[in-house]
Amino acid sequence: MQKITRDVLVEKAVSLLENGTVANVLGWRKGEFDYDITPAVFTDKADIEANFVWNDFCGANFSKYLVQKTRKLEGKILVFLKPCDTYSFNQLLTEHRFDREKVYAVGVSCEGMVDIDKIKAIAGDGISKIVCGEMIEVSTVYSDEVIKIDAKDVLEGRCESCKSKKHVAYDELLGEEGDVIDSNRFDEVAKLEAMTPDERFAFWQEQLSKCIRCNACRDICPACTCENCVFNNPNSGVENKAAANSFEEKMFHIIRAFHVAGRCTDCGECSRVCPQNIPLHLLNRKFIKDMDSFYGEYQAGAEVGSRAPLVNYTTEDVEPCDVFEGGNE
Amino acid sequence: MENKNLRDEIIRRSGVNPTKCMRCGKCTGTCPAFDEMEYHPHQFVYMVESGDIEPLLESKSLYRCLTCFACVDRCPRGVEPAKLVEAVRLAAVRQQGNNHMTANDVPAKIEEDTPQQLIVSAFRKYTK
Amino acid sequence: MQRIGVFVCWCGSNIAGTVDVVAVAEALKSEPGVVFSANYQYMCSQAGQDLIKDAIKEHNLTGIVVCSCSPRMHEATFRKTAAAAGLNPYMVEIANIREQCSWVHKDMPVGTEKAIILGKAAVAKVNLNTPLVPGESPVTKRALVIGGGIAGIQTALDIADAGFEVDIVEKQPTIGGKMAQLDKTFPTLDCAACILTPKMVDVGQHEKIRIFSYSEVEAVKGFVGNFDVTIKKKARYVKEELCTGCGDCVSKCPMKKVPNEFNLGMDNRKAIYIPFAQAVPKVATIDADYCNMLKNGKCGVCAKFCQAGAIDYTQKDELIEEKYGAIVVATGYNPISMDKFDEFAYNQSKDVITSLEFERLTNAAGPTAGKLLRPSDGKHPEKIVFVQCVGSRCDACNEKGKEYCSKICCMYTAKHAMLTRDKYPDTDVTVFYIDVRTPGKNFDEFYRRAVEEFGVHYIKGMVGKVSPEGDKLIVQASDIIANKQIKIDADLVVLAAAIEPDKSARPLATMLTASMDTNDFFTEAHPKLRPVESPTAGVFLSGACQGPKDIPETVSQAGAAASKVIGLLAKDKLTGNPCVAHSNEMMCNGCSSCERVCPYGAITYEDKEFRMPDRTTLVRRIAVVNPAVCQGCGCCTVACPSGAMDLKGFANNQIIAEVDAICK
Amino acid sequence: MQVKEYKPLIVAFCCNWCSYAGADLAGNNRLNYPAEVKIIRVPCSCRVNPMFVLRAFQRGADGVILCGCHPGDCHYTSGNYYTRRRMAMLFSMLDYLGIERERTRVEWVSAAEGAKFAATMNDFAEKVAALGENKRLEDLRCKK
Repeated sequence: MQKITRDVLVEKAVSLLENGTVANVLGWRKGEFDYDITPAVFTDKADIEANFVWNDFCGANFSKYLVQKTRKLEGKILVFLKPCDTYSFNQLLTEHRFDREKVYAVGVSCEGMVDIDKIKAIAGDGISKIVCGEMIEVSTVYSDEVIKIDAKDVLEGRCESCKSKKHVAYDELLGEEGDVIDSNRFDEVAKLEAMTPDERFAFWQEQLSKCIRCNACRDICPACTCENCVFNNPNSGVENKAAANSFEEKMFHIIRAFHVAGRCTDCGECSRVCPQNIPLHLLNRKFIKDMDSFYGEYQAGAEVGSRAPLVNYTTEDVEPCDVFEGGNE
Repeated sequence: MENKNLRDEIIRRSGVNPTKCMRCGKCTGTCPAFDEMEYHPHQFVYMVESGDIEPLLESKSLYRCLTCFACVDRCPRGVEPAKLVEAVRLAAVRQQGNNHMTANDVPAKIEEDTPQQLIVSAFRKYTK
Repeated sequence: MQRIGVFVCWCGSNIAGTVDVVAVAEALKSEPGVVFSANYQYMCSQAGQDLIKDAIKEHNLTGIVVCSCSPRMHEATFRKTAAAAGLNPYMVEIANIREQCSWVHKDMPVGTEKAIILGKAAVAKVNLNTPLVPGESPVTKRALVIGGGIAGIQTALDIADAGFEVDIVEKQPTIGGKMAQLDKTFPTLDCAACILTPKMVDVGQHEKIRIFSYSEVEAVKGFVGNFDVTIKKKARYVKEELCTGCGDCVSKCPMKKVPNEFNLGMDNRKAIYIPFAQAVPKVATIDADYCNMLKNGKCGVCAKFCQAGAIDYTQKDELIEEKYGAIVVATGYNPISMDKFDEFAYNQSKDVITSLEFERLTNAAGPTAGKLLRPSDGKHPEKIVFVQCVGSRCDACNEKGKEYCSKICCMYTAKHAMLTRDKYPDTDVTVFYIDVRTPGKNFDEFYRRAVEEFGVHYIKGMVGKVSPEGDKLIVQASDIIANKQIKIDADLVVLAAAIEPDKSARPLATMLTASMDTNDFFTEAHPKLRPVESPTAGVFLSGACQGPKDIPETVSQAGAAASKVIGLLAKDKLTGNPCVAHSNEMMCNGCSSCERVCPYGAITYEDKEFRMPDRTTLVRRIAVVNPAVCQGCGCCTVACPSGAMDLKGFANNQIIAEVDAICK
Repeated sequence: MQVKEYKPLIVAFCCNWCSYAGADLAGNNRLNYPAEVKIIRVPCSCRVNPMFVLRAFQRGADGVILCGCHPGDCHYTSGNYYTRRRMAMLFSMLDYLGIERERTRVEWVSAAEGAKFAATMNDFAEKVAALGENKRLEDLRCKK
């Protein structure tokens, strides 16, 4: 479905590598299955030509990888950024988390990524081969029939409510530049807000009790780049590495959402990687929605150096007792 | 305060807060219709503030204001006297029982081709 | 593990009346870390304090909890007690069982139970306390005064007379400020120059004072006692040390058509100039915007005639770095622009002037040599109208003017009116006022004299419109006491323009991290009790930069600011509050969140090298708190996502321990 | 069997400069409020980390209230403005998770407002008592 083809990316990566602009390429590498794509660092042409992947499963946001990779790797790094990734990229620059000089950023236009779980729900298990395109062709070990699925029907949840096709940071752009989209991303939050408190409690109780504290959400989150997480810090008073009971998950997820509030770019990686399919982005979006309505529209990462609502104030701000009038009920 | 309801009504309708007035008189110094007026803009504001509205309703001043808004433009306190004048005019227009006619005046006005329905509704209206 | 002593005070019957103090002492004995527990009638008494001291020594206590009145009452007392017994004073915690327990609860069992819980919370906190030592920082014994008007001059003289070095930075070529432009001063009518210029000479000759004229503050770093300031000395193309101020260059300069800002543009000066005869330093300055030599290399007359050889067309702006212990802001004020007040025809007629222009018109050194003449035709004005409150006391939404009262206009207008009537009895002088505000010694008497002895017409009302007609100005105004609208065909209209802080104040406040109000006046640390200090330690306020002020008030505030500076510079070292934030560098991300919420600018960043386990080094950006600047609010600790930032004395784990103890 | 009257446990974070002094003033004036209100002194309301609030609930508090200087009067000039934003966000989130709104509150109490302090605590305790015990946020292991 992607308009930009793999060949364009490979050609770009190889030429930048060969002309010495970069020494490393941060890209997507083929995994065991066609849909199992892992972020990887490439350093030579042959490897790129053989194993570099760009298709509808390349959801991983590379921005966070730059924090560690710019420290460890010698020479400049080429990174491919989808529009939503560029917001994280800028936010990390705002927080001085990596050296911009060590990165060559290439923006790649994106038509939305697909969700393997949704494909599996249609095609069933035992997928042996997937060919991406407008119509995704799925083969399974159980049948000779090739199942065709419209890519638009199996988009990742975050791509269904994509907020921007515009790249806010890059050195070079492949494909066409898009626009910020007036998305419906807050609809789900509004739906929850419209529920009674009991219904909301029941909803979150069910969702958060699924949490196994694998920390995948934290580890993937481009806003969670702390050298040492507060939950690993013995002096924080809330140190705990594994879930002990239902409250711990609530505490963990509320605190995590609070810590990334104003810094979260709504890239949706947390929900993508959650093995329990908890809609964690709905916590972050609630904060974004509240901040937009109380303190004015703010998109984290839209520009480098901007001041997030929680490290800012006006003397006329809404009182905490009045926030409930802000939209719920 | 006498006439508190009418005062509050006029203040609400005009959207003007007369207590902001610091009585500098710039409105009166500005007013091009000053000579025509019995009550001048600064007095007008003060009289509304103190609920002394009856004299205003009866005064010709009410209709001498040109609504040129010079007072509104120049008032350092943002009081907007012209809007108060306008609100008092409205109050005069809307005053109950302050019709230009009474039911007794109706028969004299009836002409041959006056529709029945109009005559009935005229009595209904002016007897109220 | 700590060895904690618990001391429960009866406070006579104040506590013991509703709290079973014996039971409290007994219950707390079994808390973790507690090795000693006692109760006594008055812990704050000498005997009570001795009890604590003895117990500290006898039981080798490492921390103590005093269950007594509010820490706001006796925390300092018990800290001193602990220190006297050799215990770090920050190992003391107070459980407030009087104001927040015995006094608000009537029932003995309820009070006792709550007292025990409050005691447990305090014990839990002390268990995590660490000894704290206040930081010390040296004090650079030199002050910087920004602004060389009467405020800056007075502050500088007072500080220098106390024996400390002072530098004055003044953006104009000379010190003197607004007061140098004034003619006479109210309420005594002595001439401004006669009382100001001797002070200017004192400043120029004082061995402890340096003047950086034609200079601006470019950058400020550091903190109280240790400011690093960069001063930009603008190129004046004249070597200050050589110029004798003879004025030969000025008289020979062919470029005559430069608006003279000292006379508010009412006459012209040369491209090389000395602002006025008594300027300090009396040094010529070349105006680069007008000098033909600097613009196109065609002239050089001044260099030819300068016998001292002081002219230097190649001079460049110079940056000077200097250290200071204290900074005084004395940036002063300006009249607001009259451009938006179309109704007064200020831009249409030369004969509508501001009060400051009127000062120059009546000043013997002014453009008319002190004769009151109309700017348009040089005729003697016969009818003069003064308008007060132009742009003062406006509504908050009014974009033309200011919300505040400018305070000085009533008095100077009375002065102008009185002097005019005195000097030219044939003139007809009318003052339009809203209120006459004359609080101050001999002020109201002065105003009454203007009315009663000098025959100035004071009319309560406001001018609505000024229309130039022929060589007259038709002033249409209200007289609200007579309930009349009046028209006066005046020859001269004088507007008492509101005053506002100098435009340089806002960027300066940013450099100093000093706070300002919405009108750009500097805010004081406390409006009543600390009126000459900024909330930023080491920054002091002098004169109209803090709010509208007349000369007597400015001078007294300048002296007050100086005394605060002297008090600071007299110290060799500053001891700080030890309960300050600190960042754990191993955990800090360098993300800048903490810096953004710090109200004091106490947090900076540095790149630090870390040795990694694999023997490589890594350079990482980390936050560093300056303990001398940090006031210990703890705002940064919450902004920090990783918990790297913590507050000494109120650490995360200490507060959580208190929460746990209370909620158990 | 005698049923013990339910009294909610309330943790009150008070800033040192205004609200803690306000609480002292309530004491000086002998103004009653429930003994279940326990005050923790912090230098400024902005020192209160949302973690502390959650921790209190976890350990069995039924209500948490923050008291600070009135906006504009902060001893540290701007601390309470940050408190206001942070707690607005936190409270809205707790509401979103289905936690009862009346369990959390921010109140501005000056050093002169002893009466307001006592009245606030009485009112808050009453509202929390009406909700009953905090079951949605507590950690059962922490209950005796």
